[in-house]
Amino acid sequence: MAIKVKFFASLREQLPEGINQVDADGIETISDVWERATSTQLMPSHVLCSVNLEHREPHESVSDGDEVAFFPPVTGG
Amino acid sequence: MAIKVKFFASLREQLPEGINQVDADGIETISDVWERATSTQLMPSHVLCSVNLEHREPHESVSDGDEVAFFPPVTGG
Amino acid sequence: MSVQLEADSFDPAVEIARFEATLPAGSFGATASFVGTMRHHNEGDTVTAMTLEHYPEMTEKQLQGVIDEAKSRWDIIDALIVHRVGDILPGNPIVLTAVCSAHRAAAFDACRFLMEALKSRATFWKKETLASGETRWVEKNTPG
Amino acid sequence: MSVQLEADSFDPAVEIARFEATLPAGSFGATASFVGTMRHHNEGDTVTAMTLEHYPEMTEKQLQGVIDEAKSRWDIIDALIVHRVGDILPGNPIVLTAVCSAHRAAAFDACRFLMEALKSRATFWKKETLASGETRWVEKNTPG
Repeated sequence: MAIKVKFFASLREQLPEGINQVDADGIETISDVWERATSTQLMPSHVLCSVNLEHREPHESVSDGDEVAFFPPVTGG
Repeated sequence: MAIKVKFFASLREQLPEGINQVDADGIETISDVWERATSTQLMPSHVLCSVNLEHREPHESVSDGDEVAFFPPVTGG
Repeated sequence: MSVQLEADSFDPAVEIARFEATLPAGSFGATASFVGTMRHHNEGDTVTAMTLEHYPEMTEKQLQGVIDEAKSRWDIIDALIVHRVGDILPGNPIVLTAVCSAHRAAAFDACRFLMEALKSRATFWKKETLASGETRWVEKNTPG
Repeated sequence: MSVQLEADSFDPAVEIARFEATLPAGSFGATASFVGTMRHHNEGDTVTAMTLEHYPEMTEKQLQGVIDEAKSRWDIIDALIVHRVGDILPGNPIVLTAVCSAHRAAAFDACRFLMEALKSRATFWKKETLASGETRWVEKNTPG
């Protein structure tokens, strides 16, 4: 019963290492994942997120087994 | 006292060979050059023209020593 | 249609030639392409190196989606996206987008769409090393 | 800035590389390019060969003017136009336009402008040879 969590770029550097999953128990939205994974820091508004490789909004729901990722605005190309 | 005349592409093929200049005497416009060079055929409306390498309209004037060219719509690129 | 993520430097000319070679000669009349190259200056500072981080599975999926969308919106024959990841130096190509079509309007439109969509959706992040040795994450892409 | 009229087949990749090599490495971030290639079909007919006639002095002057206009309208570093003349075969490149700039919008805009301006102003004419052996002058370019 776990949700996989990934942080990228500046977020990965700013946040404590090693949090790559959270317990799915009591988790409903992407914001909940953020709060559990970062020990209750509020999710900053510029942070983007995805569920299972698709862009999603923080209020959208997640399920056990999902992969949730958090990252700053993309800067490729 | 002459105006140099050039024809390109389909015009060059359709018109008698060898007319590469006309007498400037009595010539005022590009249309006059066309009529003299082609022995009074009226200049078809799709024909484009230039004077000294610049696009021009048939009613525009020409002078002794000018190079006048006639050609169909361009199809490069 | 193809998406390539390259860990090593690539030559856009070679990639375009390889891409075109997959199509029958004489079948396309137009090839539009764009190459983004690392500059030695950004935001007024000298930049000596750059690292491109990405989210591999998502990047590939997003870019494939971008190509699919281009193919559904324009009458194109094929499209290519090549993007560097890892450590790169000024003058190195970062990204290549290329589109082949029968006529030029579709190639131009789709090639530009690929770049704009890639810039806004694909999960890449640039970290610059400045002349001082300091590093910084690029925070925002320039608008297209 | 450069205009090249080529009597023999040219390789767009070689021309772009040569063009970029004239600019300091790392000085440009964007290269947009377009290649027009002879197709083996046009207007529903099989085309086996093509001859490109032009008005040499005027072509060169017009293309130079087109490049000057692009440089005055967009913030670009440099631009290149290469165009074939003479006899060509399906699959051969006919035209290359390329633009280098700091950022992508100017490169895309200027590259497309070069092609559209060239198509409407530059004094080239195409004569096609069909599979039947018959020849015909192309009467009109496709709109861009």
